[in-house]
Amino acid sequence: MNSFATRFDSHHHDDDQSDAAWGSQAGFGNLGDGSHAFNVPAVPDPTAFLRLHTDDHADPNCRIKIQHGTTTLAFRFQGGVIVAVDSRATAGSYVASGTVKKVIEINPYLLGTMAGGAADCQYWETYLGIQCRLHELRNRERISVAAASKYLSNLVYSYKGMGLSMGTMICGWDKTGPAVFYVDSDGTRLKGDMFSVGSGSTFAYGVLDQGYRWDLTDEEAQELGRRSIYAAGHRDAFSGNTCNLYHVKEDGWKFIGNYDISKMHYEGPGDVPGAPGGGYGYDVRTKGRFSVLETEVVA
Amino acid sequence: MARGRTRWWWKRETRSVTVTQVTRSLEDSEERPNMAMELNGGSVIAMVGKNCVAIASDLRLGNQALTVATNFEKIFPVSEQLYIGLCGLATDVETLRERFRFLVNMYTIKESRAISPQAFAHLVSSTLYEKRFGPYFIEPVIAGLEPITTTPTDGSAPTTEFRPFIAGADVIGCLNFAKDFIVTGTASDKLFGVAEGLWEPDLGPEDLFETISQTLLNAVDRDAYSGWGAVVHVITPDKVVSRTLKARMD
Amino acid sequence: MDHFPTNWGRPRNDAFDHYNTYPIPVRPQNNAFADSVQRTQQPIVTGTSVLGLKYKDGIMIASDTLASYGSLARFKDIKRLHQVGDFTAIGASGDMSDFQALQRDLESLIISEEVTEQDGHKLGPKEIHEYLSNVLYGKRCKMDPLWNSVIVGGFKDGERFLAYVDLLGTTYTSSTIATGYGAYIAQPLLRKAVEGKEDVLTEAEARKILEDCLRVLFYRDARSLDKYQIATVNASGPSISDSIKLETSWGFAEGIRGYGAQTQ
Amino acid sequence: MFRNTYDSDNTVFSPQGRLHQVEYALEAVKQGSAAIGLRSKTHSVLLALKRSTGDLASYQQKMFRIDDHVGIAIAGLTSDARVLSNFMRQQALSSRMVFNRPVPVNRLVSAIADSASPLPPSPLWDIADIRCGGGAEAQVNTQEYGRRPYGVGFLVIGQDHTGPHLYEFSPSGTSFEYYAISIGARNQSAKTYLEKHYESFADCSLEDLIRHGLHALRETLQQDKELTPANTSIGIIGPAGKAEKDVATEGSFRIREGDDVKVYIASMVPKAVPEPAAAPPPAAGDEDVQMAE
Amino acid sequence: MPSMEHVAHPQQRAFNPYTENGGTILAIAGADFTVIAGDTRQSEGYSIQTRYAPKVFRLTDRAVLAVNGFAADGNMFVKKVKQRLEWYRHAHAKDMPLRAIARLIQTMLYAQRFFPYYVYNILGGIEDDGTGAVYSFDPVGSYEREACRAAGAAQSLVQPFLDNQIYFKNQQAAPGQTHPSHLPLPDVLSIVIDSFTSATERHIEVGDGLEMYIVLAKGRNTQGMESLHGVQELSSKLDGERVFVVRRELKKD
Repeated sequence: MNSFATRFDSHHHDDDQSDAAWGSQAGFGNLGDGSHAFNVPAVPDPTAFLRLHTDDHADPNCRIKIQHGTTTLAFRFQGGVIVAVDSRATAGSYVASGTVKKVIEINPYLLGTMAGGAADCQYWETYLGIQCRLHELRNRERISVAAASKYLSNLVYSYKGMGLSMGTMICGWDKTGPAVFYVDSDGTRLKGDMFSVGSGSTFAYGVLDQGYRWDLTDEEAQELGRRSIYAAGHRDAFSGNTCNLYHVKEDGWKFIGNYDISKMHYEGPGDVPGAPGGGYGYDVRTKGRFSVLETEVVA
Repeated sequence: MARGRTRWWWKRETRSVTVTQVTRSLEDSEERPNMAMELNGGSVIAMVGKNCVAIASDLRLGNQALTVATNFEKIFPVSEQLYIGLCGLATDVETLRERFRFLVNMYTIKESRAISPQAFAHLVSSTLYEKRFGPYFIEPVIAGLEPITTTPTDGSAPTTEFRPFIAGADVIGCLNFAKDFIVTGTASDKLFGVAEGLWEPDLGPEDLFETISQTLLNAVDRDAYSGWGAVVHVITPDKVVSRTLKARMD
Repeated sequence: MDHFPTNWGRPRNDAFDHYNTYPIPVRPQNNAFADSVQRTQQPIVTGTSVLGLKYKDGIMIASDTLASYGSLARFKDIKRLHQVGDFTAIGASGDMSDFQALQRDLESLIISEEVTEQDGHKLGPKEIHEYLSNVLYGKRCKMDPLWNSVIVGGFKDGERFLAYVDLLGTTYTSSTIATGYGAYIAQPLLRKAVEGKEDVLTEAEARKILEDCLRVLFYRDARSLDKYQIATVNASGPSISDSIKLETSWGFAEGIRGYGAQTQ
Repeated sequence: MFRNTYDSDNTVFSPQGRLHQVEYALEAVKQGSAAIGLRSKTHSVLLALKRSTGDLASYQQKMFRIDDHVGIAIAGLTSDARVLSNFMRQQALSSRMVFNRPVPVNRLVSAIADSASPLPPSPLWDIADIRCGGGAEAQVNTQEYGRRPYGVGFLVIGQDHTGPHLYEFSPSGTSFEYYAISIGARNQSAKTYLEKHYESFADCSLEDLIRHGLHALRETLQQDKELTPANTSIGIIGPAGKAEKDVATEGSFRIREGDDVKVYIASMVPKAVPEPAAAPPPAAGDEDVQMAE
Repeated sequence: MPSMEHVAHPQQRAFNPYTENGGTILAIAGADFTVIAGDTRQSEGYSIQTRYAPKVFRLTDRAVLAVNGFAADGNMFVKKVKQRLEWYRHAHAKDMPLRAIARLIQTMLYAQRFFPYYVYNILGGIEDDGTGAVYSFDPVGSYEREACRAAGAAQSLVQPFLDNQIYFKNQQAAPGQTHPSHLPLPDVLSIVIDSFTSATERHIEVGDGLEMYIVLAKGRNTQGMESLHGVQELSSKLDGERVFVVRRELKKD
């Protein structure tokens, strides 16, 4: 019997009447001691099984539609880290939610972004939060962003080939200053200044690349993040609804705001620092000058 | 609806459907339009009111997830009080628009009168069925007012009433004459749900405009492939009011 | 990782290596046959429809007595109805070997429950159904199903009970139930004859309804037989009839193309 | 303390044919504060005296809910009681999972007493999936080396389609059904009272049954103590009584404590004659049982 | 675009452990109440198996869970959640708070990450602070607190209607006014009924019966329910949160 399968296969049912059933461990059951018990189907190829039933790309009629589609970005600059994400989740062409929180607040100094399988990201980044807290308690100092991301990377690597899907950026501020690490479910872990992940990432990169400088002011940087997510939301069918913006500084992260992407198109983000005023929309900005489509617009 | 299908649509080439493939299995013929119908996105809805009809569409032209244009109209006038919405593969929208323009012009010249909505619906149906085994990937929606002229027996002047007419068809021209509303496009299921909840009989032009607008906007907001603006045409006996709506741009 | 926008976020397919990094990560292989235990991958010797209904005094379950081997009418006097304890009868369509395994399991359950304990706590139809659905669902979770659709019926403490459970563990209760082809052919007839009349139908009427349904099934279901059994459960407990020959008449088929001998 | 050559190992009989460890375990039950059970045709009730280590401390827990239809009162080591009651809860939940039926009370009691599981094994499926393994059976602990008998006694009340029940379970692994029974410190005085009145219990109302129980419980008190809302627990199974609200129609097990028992204590008839001198009270400790030095 | 031609197909095995049993569920949270509803039809393919199979279950006096998808998975999942809540009750002598139940459901679903429960869950009820809450889950446990959510066969029909009627999406408030952030109970109930009659009209897997559970915050009176007939109370006590169920017929065709 393959040792890999035996490692994850558990004859204990997830919710056997074990100690975890007492419900006194914050719902995470036996996770505190680092042991996970996942039930794996007894088929020759569990990954193919999972794909058969959950991959709507391969088979639009697959039964279990896992939500996907996203634009997330994070970049480092002199004032810290900007993290900006959209809030749309789609299943097939259906917009399953427009209010997803794609930034996971791991602790006051660490943020993780969510792209790919929503459950994978939520679960493992919450679990990462547990481990980061344990690190603090054991070592009397906060975990570095590098160590936290390495922890997550090692963890998902041990599940490689099982069908997890997550592409995340672990962002924070530690002794070395602002830091951004890209971690995905292959086990890839990259340190860098700027990442964007998800189906709308190409559009976000386009805006980021033309506006990015290391010495951006805080306001300029926040505006760049917002503007990039707007671009992706506008052009990518699987991204949109709202933009959540975070800024990580030396004293931890701060939630800057939630911006309706359609409102940004017509009116801009409102009265916020860094915003030039006016809508971001191409047609809004060129109205009356070039557009041939000048019909009555009913608000 | 095809259940238990296990083959994958992207294994096949997209546009190699030809008349020669008459022996294709049912599975194949169902799978292929599926992709073509979602490639460019877009949705159309028509609704009946009291002495009026409305037809509305979104403005998106996409290439799968990528939004290419936000001013892609899908509804075209056929005659003064008759509109057709062509929803599906964008290249077929252009083709059929020209084809119907040609056919309606020919009809008008031959018959020396405007085509009635009824006749036009059947023209649409037969045009689509011509390509039974290699269909246009278009599900059309027709909306118009049908003039009914009655000549009273007392010798007074004939009066013309306008009866609302809407119809839809599938890709090979199976007509559906509904009494309430017709929906097509990538947001059709969402449109069905909202329209079923909001529509009621005998709406006046303004109420009909509000109802169809609310239906369309809320439905396309839950559809990844439709939206990015909307146009609404309300057809009444004496005028057609066309409005462009401010819609979500994501 | 596949970063192509429209592929983003879907379950990953590592069988194809986009970046030519060798070796491709090894996926786990659960060898289903490593433990030398054969699982039912498809049913082999099968029984067709089972019908069940509620009537005034209890419930009735009916099935024919055929076990087919593919299209071969292999065993023509197989009992597909089974008594469980003092209040319950079950009938099964699907794989007959799996059904017999179920029968053995229920037998040992009844022995340990009622013979060993002898404390007056007897299992009624509801408990048997709950137990069976746990067994069938448990086996489906092991990807090792018992390939049956089972109707469980009974009468205990003045209450009728009729329910269904299948190889996936799907369950429901209804006043008429039909499995297999019966779900398409007999169920409409049963619903028309029974729904709303559950408290009125006599035993004789109920029996007639089932016989009529079995007859229609015999006319149209090629895997059926004109021999059947009926299980009745009422206040006096379950009783399962011997095999009964179904009265059929093919006279109507004379001259109808598609029935009987072809003349042209 | 070392009383006997044969008392360190429960697998060895004494020459008198006694298992000393088991008997000591029974002593542990006697050290615990008293618990009393009574049964009528419609109700089963438990009454227990809660101890407190002092004015600064709260009162101990004497009763546990096992399921809607079963509850227990304990005397002896509370921690042992927790192990056994968790086992009973597991059995009750398993019965609901597998058969969707409340576990028969008699089988639940014999499950903790003997090694009989109320759930038979199935050859078809892995019982570990839904059912729980054993390991809590008291009788096994009296027979195997390296184990210690449970130092706790239970009164179990429950109801099923045959009506209300009352069982006693003791560390020796025995269980009996009773009309009325008492365990724990000075239970003999209570038993005397119960024996005197038990014939009338069958037709008692809930209020009368509880009053009898309180009278019996009073007999176990030390001379200067009396029953108060703070030190009295009442467990009830059966239809709602006159003073009760919010009881499910099935008459699920409920524990009445504090203000809820005032009305019952108030209904007690004062004692006519002073109580005869009782045995010296066990020293109060932080545990229900103070093990002898 | 990487070529897909070389990708190996997953093999369709003879045994498919999943099926789809249709139906639709929805939940709407108010300021101090929550309504959780589901239809009662259970179907497989084009066959209606039964006209009454509940999809909505009372967990505690302040939590109601609706499950949709594969009925056997759903029923087993509800059973397991109920057992975990019973253990919590044994250990803590109180009912589990709603937000804790939500997290519990996440971990229970995620434990089956590689052999998922094919179940869409919507949890509705009252939070510790007395507000109505709805949590919606995907089959492997990602979840979110929302004000309203539809799931199941007709989710794409119902959800945009709710966006419009509950969130007032694409609606402009009357001049000088704003949209209410929470609707009163009678409005919510009529929206729920309209949603299901609409879904029944246009979706073959929806119909037969409608079960609406209403959870009221502690101390809230039954105002707004007077006009309802056939209300059945399921609360275990009268002075805490209260649970009611109302049943209605839907079209059976």
